[in-house]
Amino acid sequence: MSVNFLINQAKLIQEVIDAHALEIEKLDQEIGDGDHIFNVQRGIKLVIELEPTIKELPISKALNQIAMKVLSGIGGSSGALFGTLFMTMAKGENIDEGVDYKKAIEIFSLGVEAVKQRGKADVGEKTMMDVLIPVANCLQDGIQNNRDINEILTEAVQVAEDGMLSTKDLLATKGRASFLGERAKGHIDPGARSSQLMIKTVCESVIKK
Amino acid sequence: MSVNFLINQAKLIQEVIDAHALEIEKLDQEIGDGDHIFNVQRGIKLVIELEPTIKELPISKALNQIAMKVLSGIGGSSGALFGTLFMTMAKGENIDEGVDYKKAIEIFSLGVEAVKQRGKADVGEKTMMDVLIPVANCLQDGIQNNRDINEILTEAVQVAEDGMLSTKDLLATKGRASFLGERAKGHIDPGARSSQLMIKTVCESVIKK
Amino acid sequence: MKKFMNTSDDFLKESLQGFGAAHQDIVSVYYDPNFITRSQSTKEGKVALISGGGSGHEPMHGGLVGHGMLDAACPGFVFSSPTPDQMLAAAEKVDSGAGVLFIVKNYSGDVMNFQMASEMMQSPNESVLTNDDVAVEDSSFTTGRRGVAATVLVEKIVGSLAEHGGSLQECKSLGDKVNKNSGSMGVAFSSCTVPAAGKPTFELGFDEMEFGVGIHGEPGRRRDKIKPAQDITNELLEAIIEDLKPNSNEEMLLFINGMGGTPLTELYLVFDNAKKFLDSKNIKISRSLVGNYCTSLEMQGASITLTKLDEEIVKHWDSKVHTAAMRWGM
Amino acid sequence: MKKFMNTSDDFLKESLQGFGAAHQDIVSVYYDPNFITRSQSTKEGKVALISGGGSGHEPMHGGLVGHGMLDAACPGFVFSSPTPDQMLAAAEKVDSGAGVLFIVKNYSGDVMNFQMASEMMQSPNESVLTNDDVAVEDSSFTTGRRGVAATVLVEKIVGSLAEHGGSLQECKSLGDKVNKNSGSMGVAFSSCTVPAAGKPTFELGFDEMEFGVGIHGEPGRRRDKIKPAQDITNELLEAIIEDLKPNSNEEMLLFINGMGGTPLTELYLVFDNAKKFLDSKNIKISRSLVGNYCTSLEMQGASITLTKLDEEIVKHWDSKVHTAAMRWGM
Ligand SMILES: Nc1ncnc2c1ncn2[C@@H]1O[C@H](COP(=O)(O)OP(=O)(O)O)[C@@H](O)[C@H]1O
Ligand SMILES: Nc1ncnc2c1ncn2[C@@H]1O[C@H](COP(=O)(O)OP(=O)(O)O)[C@@H](O)[C@H]1O
Ligand SMILES: [Mg+2]
Ligand SMILES: [Mg+2]
Ligand SMILES: [Mg+2]
Ligand SMILES: [Mg+2]
Repeated sequence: MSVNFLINQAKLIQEVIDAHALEIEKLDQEIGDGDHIFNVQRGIKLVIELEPTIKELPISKALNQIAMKVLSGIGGSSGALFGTLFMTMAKGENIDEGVDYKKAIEIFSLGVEAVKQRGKADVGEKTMMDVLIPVANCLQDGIQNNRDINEILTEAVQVAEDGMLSTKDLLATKGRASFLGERAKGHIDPGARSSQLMIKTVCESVIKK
Repeated sequence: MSVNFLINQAKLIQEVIDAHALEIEKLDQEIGDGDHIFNVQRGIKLVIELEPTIKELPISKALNQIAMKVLSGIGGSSGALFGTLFMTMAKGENIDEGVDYKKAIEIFSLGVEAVKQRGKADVGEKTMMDVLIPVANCLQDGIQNNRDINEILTEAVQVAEDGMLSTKDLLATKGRASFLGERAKGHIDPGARSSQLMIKTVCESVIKK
Repeated sequence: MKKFMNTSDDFLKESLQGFGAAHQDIVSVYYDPNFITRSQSTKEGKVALISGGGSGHEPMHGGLVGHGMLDAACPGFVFSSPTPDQMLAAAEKVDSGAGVLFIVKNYSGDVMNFQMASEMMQSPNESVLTNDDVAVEDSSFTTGRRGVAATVLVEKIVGSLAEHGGSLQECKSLGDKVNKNSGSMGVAFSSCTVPAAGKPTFELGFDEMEFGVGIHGEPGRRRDKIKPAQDITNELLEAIIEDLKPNSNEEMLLFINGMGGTPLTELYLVFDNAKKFLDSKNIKISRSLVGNYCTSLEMQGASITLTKLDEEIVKHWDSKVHTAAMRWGM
Repeated sequence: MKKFMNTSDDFLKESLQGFGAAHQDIVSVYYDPNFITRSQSTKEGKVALISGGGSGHEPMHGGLVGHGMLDAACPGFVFSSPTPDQMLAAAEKVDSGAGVLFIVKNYSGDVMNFQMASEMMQSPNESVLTNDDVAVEDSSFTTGRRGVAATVLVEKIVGSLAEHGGSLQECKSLGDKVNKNSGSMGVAFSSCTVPAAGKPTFELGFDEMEFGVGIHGEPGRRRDKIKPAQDITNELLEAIIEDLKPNSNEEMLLFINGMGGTPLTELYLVFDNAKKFLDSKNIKISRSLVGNYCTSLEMQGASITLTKLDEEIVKHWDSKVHTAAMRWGM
């Protein structure tokens, strides 16, 4: 994982998110306040614009700049959560000496753990955690069992999708959708959908290589 | 003309105005502020409700009570104008000694003259004066020439209708419609329409007898 | 029609009752005939200011009754001028012997009803007629221009002079001056619905606006496609400036008035856009007001008013005021 | 979408600029990161009150910055919570050494962003979390209830205590008490449109209302046919009373808050209807507030807030305040 990799992923993610913008907007209008897509799009754009500033930096510094940009540029729940994710990843031990698959999965998992602390939401509460936690677990499991990376990533894509779909029938207990009680049922969580699309994009682009 | 006659006319007028309510409402929405029909309906209702209070009174007192009710109960341009009409009629000389056709036409014409003073509008300014003034003139002419009352009243109905229709193509220079300039053209004046309907109702009911 | 109301007959009365109950410290509300006075009686020798007009423009005028502004307000039915008996009853209550100044917006109905009250009154009285709406052509052969949002400014400024002991004639002159120094124009994004009518006064397409609209939803100069705020603002200001012909570096008051359904956020944006335009014309904004003061029920839209300032006007603008809708210094 | 705006990207900035220009005497506006402070710096030893939240609720919070109320406000994008850098920059500017109290409405985004700011800050700070919306069920296992209009009351009352020298802990305790003493519920007659979205957040039939709606247009308890104002008012109050369980003859503050698109006339009518209902329950309304304070862009609708009063709360409610949107006593 390099700074270049991060920027390229952001560009790929931008395409995918833009292609699903209307769908994501609608999800947050149904059980939230409708801004999730704009928050995410603004965040991605800001990260991509960082390219000239961060491209020569060590990855820890680059990740930290991304974190600060996401944190200050997005706002809302997703800004705090994605900001926390990157802030934690930036603090990964020795990452400036190189980030291989194992390291990448390690820092991603630490990031997800921090996000979980920040939002105090676990699996089953109809949030992006229904995607992030299972994916982190799947990646960690795979790498600990020394499985083929393409296999692991392929599984992660499936796990993300399952997690995302699982939010549909859940009652929300965290986030804005929690205000709706029973009325949130039947709708996929917007943050789960956007996270799932990002994870799918990253994993598939890596698999392709 | 008796108090009883006045109350009965108010009841007849109520029926006719109610039957044309939507049309009149629309006229004032097009070139005014939309309240003319409610003003007129409220006024008629209030006058009818006066019946027990005024039915035993001499006609001057009854007309004065009607005037005060119209003046205080309607508001807007039409309240001031119709109020002035009745206030002036109430002041007619010796009316408590009996009001024949001639006297009725005399006090009505005095009333119209007072309304003209109050509103400072003459024929051709796209207001109710385009009905009231020609009608007063026609009635006065007829009675001075000792023409048959039925003939006079029949002519008055026609004059009222012509006056009302004439407002359609006029530019308004008085009242709310004057704010519209050229845009008022093509619309009949609501006050002209309501006055014309009232005059038609009264004249035809008298002719019938 | 979606409104907080029970029946259209009770709309005005219940609203007045709520107003009176919420502001007992400032106003007293009387019924049959309806009028609103200050909760304290006019001090001796002070000219009494009375305004009034159709309801539906709140907080004007009831919300402008109080120290430093009106002594009484006469609310008519929604969009219908009040009646002489209301004005007479109000005058009787607040006239302390120094005379009554009526502040009247220039509409046939208002003018005639106030005139009748004036004629019926025994005590000295004068009237200021506001006609600041530049959307309408002015002419002495016609009814002339409409009185709109500048009425609020006239009431504030003359209210202060009256509080400071100005005579009836002085109050009238200042009112006439403020009116003459003011120009306004508005734009509507939606119609309003008169409770008794139950349906919108006019129809606007999803991308249309009424440019130069009146405060009762009367048609304006033209119907137009909706435009960026800066364009709308510029066009409104151009019309006002053409009428007022301010000198370069003239000091003015800028008043962005909401029609009732447009939120503050947008009104402040219009203020920003107006300031940009006026800066480019070297017009100095040294006083300002932003908010919903002269409304048209739930209409979406805004009007802009500019008033040329001089020392006297500024002094009376700045002086303290204590009403339900406008309050400073006390 | 009909709004006074140029582009959705510039909407917030231009609105802030206009707000700053119109109220230079009261506030200073800073950009990148965006925050609003009083034009005068915090006096030494005074606890600094900072609030913030998504924009679109104006005048809350920027219009509540000034003497006797907030020291600073951090506006996020429309309906998106502000970010920690805004809060840190604002705190840096207004902290005079006595600590910072954050007043935060209970939404995940707001809570998390303010928490991060709090953790990043060196100086002493505390938070008051408002969650007065009784439309939502309260529970410690979930996000809980939404913070809505009572936030305005908390800011006024705690603002006064801070002005009178209350310590950080005392300010927090009073804020928590006012929040606990308050319950709110709202109803919407129309949706609002987020500028960036360009279309309404939700759809309502011509005869429908959203009962228990959130201040971002979040769905409420149920969708209902529109009803007479008295029925709506009673149902809102019943829900609030069931939650607050006031004693008979309890003294309360009644706050009728407009959502942005509903005119004052109707809000006063709701006040009247509310008073009738509360009178019948022997609940005494000894303080009141009516107006558009905690809005949802141009949404039509209103919310009702009741707050149980005690001597301390009344004292700090009555004390003088000088902000753009709320001003008395000075
Ligand atoms: N406490 C939480 N923990 C984890 N995720 C959360 C939490 N609260 C909200 N979210 C996620 O944030 C998403 C909404 O993000 P966004 O719309 O940007 O913020 P906001 O809810 O503040 O408008 C939700 O769909 C959900 O996935
Ligand atoms: N100055 C005037 N002289 C005569 N008639 C007038 C004058 N002004 C208005 N009118 C009449 O009044 C009618 C409108 O009455 P109404 O709607 O009740 O009052 P308003 O215009 O105050 O809303 C107009 O259609 C016109 O016929
Ligand atoms: Mg959202
Ligand atoms: Mg009319
Ligand atoms: Mg009218
Ligand atoms: Mg949001």
